[in-house]
Amino acid sequence: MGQYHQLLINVGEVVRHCKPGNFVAISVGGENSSLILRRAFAISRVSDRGEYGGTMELIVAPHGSGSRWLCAQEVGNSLDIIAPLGTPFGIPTAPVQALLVGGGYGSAPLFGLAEVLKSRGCRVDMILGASTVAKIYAPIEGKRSVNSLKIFTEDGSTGQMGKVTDLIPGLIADGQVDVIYSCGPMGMLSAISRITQGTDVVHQCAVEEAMACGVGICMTCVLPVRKEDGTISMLRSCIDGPVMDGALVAWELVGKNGMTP
Amino acid sequence: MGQYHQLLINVGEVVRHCKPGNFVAISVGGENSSLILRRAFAISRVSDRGEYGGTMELIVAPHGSGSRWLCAQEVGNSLDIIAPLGTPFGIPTAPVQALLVGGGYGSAPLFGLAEVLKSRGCRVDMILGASTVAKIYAPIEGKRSVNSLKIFTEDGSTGQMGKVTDLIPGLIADGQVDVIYSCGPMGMLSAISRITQGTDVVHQCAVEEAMACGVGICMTCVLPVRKEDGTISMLRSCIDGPVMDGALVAWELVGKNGMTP
Amino acid sequence: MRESTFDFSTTLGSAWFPAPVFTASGCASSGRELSQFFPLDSIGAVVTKSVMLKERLGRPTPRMAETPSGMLNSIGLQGPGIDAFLAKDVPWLVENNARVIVSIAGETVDEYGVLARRLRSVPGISAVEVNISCPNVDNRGLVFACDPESAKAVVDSVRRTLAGDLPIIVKLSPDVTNIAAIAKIVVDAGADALALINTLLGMVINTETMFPHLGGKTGGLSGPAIRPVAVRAIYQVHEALPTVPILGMGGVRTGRDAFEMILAGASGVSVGTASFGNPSAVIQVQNELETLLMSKGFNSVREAIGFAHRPAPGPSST
Amino acid sequence: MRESTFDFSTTLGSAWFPAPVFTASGCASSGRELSQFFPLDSIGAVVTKSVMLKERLGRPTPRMAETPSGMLNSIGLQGPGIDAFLAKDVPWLVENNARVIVSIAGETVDEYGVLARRLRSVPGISAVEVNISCPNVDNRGLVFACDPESAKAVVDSVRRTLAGDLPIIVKLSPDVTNIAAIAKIVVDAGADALALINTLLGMVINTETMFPHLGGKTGGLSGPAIRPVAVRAIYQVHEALPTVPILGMGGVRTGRDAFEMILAGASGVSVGTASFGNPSAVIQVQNELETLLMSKGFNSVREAIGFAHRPAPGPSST
Ligand SMILES: Cc1cc2nc3c(=O)[nH]c(=O)nc-3n(C[C@H](O)[C@H](O)[C@H](O)COP(=O)(O)OP(=O)(O)OC[C@H]3O[C@@H](n4cnc5c(N)ncnc54)[C@H](O)[C@@H]3O)c2cc1C
Ligand SMILES: Cc1cc2nc3c(=O)[nH]c(=O)nc-3n(C[C@H](O)[C@H](O)[C@H](O)COP(=O)(O)OP(=O)(O)OC[C@H]3O[C@@H](n4cnc5c(N)ncnc54)[C@H](O)[C@@H]3O)c2cc1C
Ligand SMILES: Cc1cc2nc3c(=O)[nH]c(=O)nc-3n(C[C@H](O)[C@H](O)[C@H](O)COP(=O)(O)O)c2cc1C
Ligand SMILES: Cc1cc2nc3c(=O)[nH]c(=O)nc-3n(C[C@H](O)[C@H](O)[C@H](O)COP(=O)(O)O)c2cc1C
Ligand code: FES
Ligand code: FES
Repeated sequence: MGQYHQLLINVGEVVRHCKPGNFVAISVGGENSSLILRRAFAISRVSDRGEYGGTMELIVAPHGSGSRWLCAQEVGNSLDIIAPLGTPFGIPTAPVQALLVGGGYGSAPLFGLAEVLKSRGCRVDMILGASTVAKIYAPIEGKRSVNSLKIFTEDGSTGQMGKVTDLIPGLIADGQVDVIYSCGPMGMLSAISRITQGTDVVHQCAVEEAMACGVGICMTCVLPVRKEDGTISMLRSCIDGPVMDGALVAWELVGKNGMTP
Repeated sequence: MGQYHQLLINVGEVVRHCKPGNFVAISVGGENSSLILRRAFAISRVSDRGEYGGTMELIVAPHGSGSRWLCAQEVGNSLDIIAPLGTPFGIPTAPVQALLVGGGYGSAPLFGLAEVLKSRGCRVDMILGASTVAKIYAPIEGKRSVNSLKIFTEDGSTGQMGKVTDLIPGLIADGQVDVIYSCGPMGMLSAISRITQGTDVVHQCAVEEAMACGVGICMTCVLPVRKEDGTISMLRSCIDGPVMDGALVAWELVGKNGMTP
Repeated sequence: MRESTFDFSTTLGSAWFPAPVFTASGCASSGRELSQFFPLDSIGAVVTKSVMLKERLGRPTPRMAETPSGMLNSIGLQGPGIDAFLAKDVPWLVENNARVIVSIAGETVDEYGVLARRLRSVPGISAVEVNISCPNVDNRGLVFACDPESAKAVVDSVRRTLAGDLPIIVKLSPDVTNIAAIAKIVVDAGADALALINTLLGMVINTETMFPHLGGKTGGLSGPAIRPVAVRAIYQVHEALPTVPILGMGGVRTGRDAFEMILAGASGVSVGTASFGNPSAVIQVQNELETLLMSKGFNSVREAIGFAHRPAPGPSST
Repeated sequence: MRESTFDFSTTLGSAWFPAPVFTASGCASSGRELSQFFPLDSIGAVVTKSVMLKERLGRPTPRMAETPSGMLNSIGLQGPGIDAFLAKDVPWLVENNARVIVSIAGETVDEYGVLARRLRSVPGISAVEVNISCPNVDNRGLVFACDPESAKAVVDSVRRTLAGDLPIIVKLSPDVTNIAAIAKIVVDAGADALALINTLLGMVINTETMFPHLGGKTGGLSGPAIRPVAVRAIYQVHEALPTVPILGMGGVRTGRDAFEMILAGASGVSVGTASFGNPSAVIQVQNELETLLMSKGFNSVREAIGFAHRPAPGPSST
């Protein structure tokens, strides 16, 4: 798994409601924890064929206190978890040519998505990237659900040296892409949006803003999104996202002062 | 164990420095704990014959967040512990008639003390008390180290109905007591001090004030103690105690406003 | 569980509530989202996010930073503006039988008056919470709650407009030298009740970027970390103004915490940040509080309000 | 670990310290107890518990209450009085090669002057910390740090007495509406440096007894819970008075926390409450801070002081 931990969680019936792009929110640190906020994790895959009913897979990068605590949990421990949350990826009603682009652990939800798209008759190409090989998440069995898989690392430690975005303009120009599904760092998502701008390609991106509540009540997780009349709304990425239309996100305004509606 | 949990902790060489009346300070709640202060526990017994070298026994009442966390730890978990701390019971150089009085988990350190006193040729009588049977701590093997053991409960659920202090005046009058060693609630300790007042009986009591640091740097754990000239000092029960001379503690001033030196 | 003899209701000025636990402004959005977790009519009231005259996008992200047992937020009063709010949010809450306390925030004294006027004739509102203490608005120099004169002016303006139609709850900031003095000033100006406390001004520096972490640089500190400050503020203000009802808040996470605030002098308790970690926190706190009050032998919330101020028992021994 | 090119020293006014991490007043007693855990001469300095003119027994117990990620204390300045302190504690520290900052607290303006006079000719003292912000002394009405006039009077009095012999560090309370304004006043009155922050006034009510838990009713809140308030205060004061050295404190537990305060504008950092949970905290924080500063490429503490105030980078894209 490189730098990532794979968590299998028994959630029972809940798996039936989980769609690719949904996420979960987990309490961390135990009963007397000083970490008062939940941590959000994309649902990587679900299965309802587990020994005890439905199970859910998360891919966790041990980063700070919360994720490290989670990765240190032992088999059999119980977790306080709210699932599923958020707006999932939109699934086309007719077969399309889908390009799935993932950065770092952002590829986690893409394999479940790939399975669904394949079952709808879509062609599914995948490009994954990270700074280095240890940060690539690409499970062997995942490759079965895609038509092609290309890997990029910035240091060239595996796959091609470069960025996931290097190939995309060419693929679009060749008419090989109808929809891009992306998940990864904000810089990657905005770069893809720039590439798709002016093309017919739809860009569904799963964003990652810091979330205090995950259920829509705190307004910390907002992104500037353009309305039809060109004015800006701040939409909550926890309920109006995490999957958003990349063409509507006002990437140049993220984290900028002095916005007006 | 009634309401108490018995904790066996592997501490290695440290046991050699542990004397009856010493205590330990343990971090609770784990790495991201919101409980920032250590919890103090009297050392009940030590043994250097354990499988892995020295072990220490604590008797813990699951009361609030910290003690409950401690009681929920599983075998093999490691603890962050400072030991030994505090001034232990004074051991007489010549054989004396010792009366050991314990309230609730306060009896924990008395059994180790009894063994030491016996080995010095002392006669050791013990009186234990609590509100009810579940709050009596009196391990079977402990009885071997005392000449007599009497138990009192306020509700009469085991032993005699009444308080530990009921018998003491009679024993003193009969000349059966040279030194009283006590450990338990402050009310019990001050009652014993009132009984010994005006007699020749020495009263060594192990007090329990809320402690923030346990090592003498915070001044939260103080008790008013009379100096030779009759004026009051506020002594730290963590380093000048927990064992103090009951005759010198100004019990009537504990928790009172407007004290002057 | 609730016995017929136990009175769980409370009042803030002329407003009556069947139970004393509320949401906190800005921690329940407009109520709808929490209704997935418990029925809104089962709690005391929904206090809505402070609404301003115009639509507002608020501060840039990051808008939050977790801190030990707390968090900072710098939302900057993002919201739809009073018109959209009254058209959409209030009717929905009323339909769902929620008691509604509308929190208002203005950039000028006049704006508070204008906002109050809009509320006068709206059906289904129980009270107005006047947020004069938000430390996130752009002109930090003008935090109304930190300046006695402006605090008074705002309350005057709202009071004149509402003229007794709705009880006025004025929400104070703990970031002042003497909160009891400010409390007295706003009560003299016509506040019917006080809400204590808003967030404390704080900052986290991101040690990676070595810049302030929040888009707004400073943010408001909330959560269990600030509870001792909130309890102190409630206790001090209740001591100074024992007849003025207080809506207490700041770090409440359990029934015990709510009980602590009532003992200190609160007539009701708002649950804010705790809902982020546990979306059922409000109803859980309310249930635990009810059990606790009954187990302590109180026959009503009223009996427990300010109970910690009773004279201490005399010395037991001489 | 320390490379010859890295300068870990710092200054507060004219006082020089080989390292920038200190104990916090009242959290190290007089130093002796901590010396079992690390050599006192290895840290920046020992700041002693605020000493008063006369011996003082302090507040009744309970004197502490744990709170989420923090604690309340109401010690009430228990101490031996200046004479016993100078006879016993200072010589011991000097013998053990510790740098010493003596913290003083008075009940009146004159008392501060008298205390300062006693310190003038004592060998081995690096600086005086003037604690004008203790919220525990009996006359709460007269917390010097909360009243600009009295704060100024105290500093005037100490300044006149010391006349430049020892740097004066004035310790401020966060319980004020505008800490930068108070800072400016005490600096104008002659403070060479500022210590930020003292504890926040708080209260816990014991829900068993239903009375305030502490013997002194209110207490001072310290520990990680208050760190965001401390960082904000340091940032604000450094912004207003960039040339005035600041000794930062409030919830520091790791090297990262100390680094955060230095980025905000502190020249040195005191570790208080963290020592209660971990008696080696001061030296651990110091070691972690050194590693962190070097790993970030700083060549000295000096370079990092106030680094978070540098202009933000321009927009990367157009
Ligand atoms: C919708 C969504 C999906 C996510 N999916 C995954 C996933 O599949 N795998 C995974 O490893 N992580 C994922 N994350 C990030 C994860 O929620 C945590 O932020 C991350 O694990 C760091 O938390 P920590 O406690 O270890 O670090 P800390 O640094 O201690 O976190 C402190 C606080 O900052 C927030 N924070 C820190 N970094 C980020 C970040 N990059 N994005 C958002 N918030 C942040 C945390 O939530 C927390 O509140 C996702 C986040 C979101 C919002
Ligand atoms: C010298 C000494 C010896 C002790 N020995 C034992 C022992 O052998 N067995 C045992 O079960 N307990 C013992 N205690 C009490 C123990 O330290 C804890 O206070 C108790 O376990 C409650 O902690 P908590 O976290 O569960 O409760 P909480 O109520 O969550 O504790 C909150 C805070 O209050 C303090 N506190 C609460 N109750 C007490 C009390 N009665 N005395 C002192 N401080 C208190 C705690 O230390 C903590 O800081 C001893 C205390 C001292 C000072
Ligand atoms: C994310 C967030 C947004 C808030 N927005 C508002 C607001 O709009 N108006 C207001 O009066 N208080 C606002 N507050 C303050 C809360 O209502 C409450 O006073 C404070 O958070 C303390 O309570 P708590 O610790 O239970 O959250 C907000 C708090 C948070 C955490
Ligand atoms: C038990 C205790 C005693 C204190 N005594 C003093 C004191 O005598 N003088 C003083 O200026 N500050 C005193 N303080 C405040 C600390 O020096 C420090 O400013 C504050 O606790 C914040 O830092 P911390 O969170 O690291 O403890 C005391 C703090 C505690 C916890
Ligand atoms: S995380 Fe709270 S609104 Fe999105
Ligand atoms: S517990 Fe800190 S001095 Fe005794």
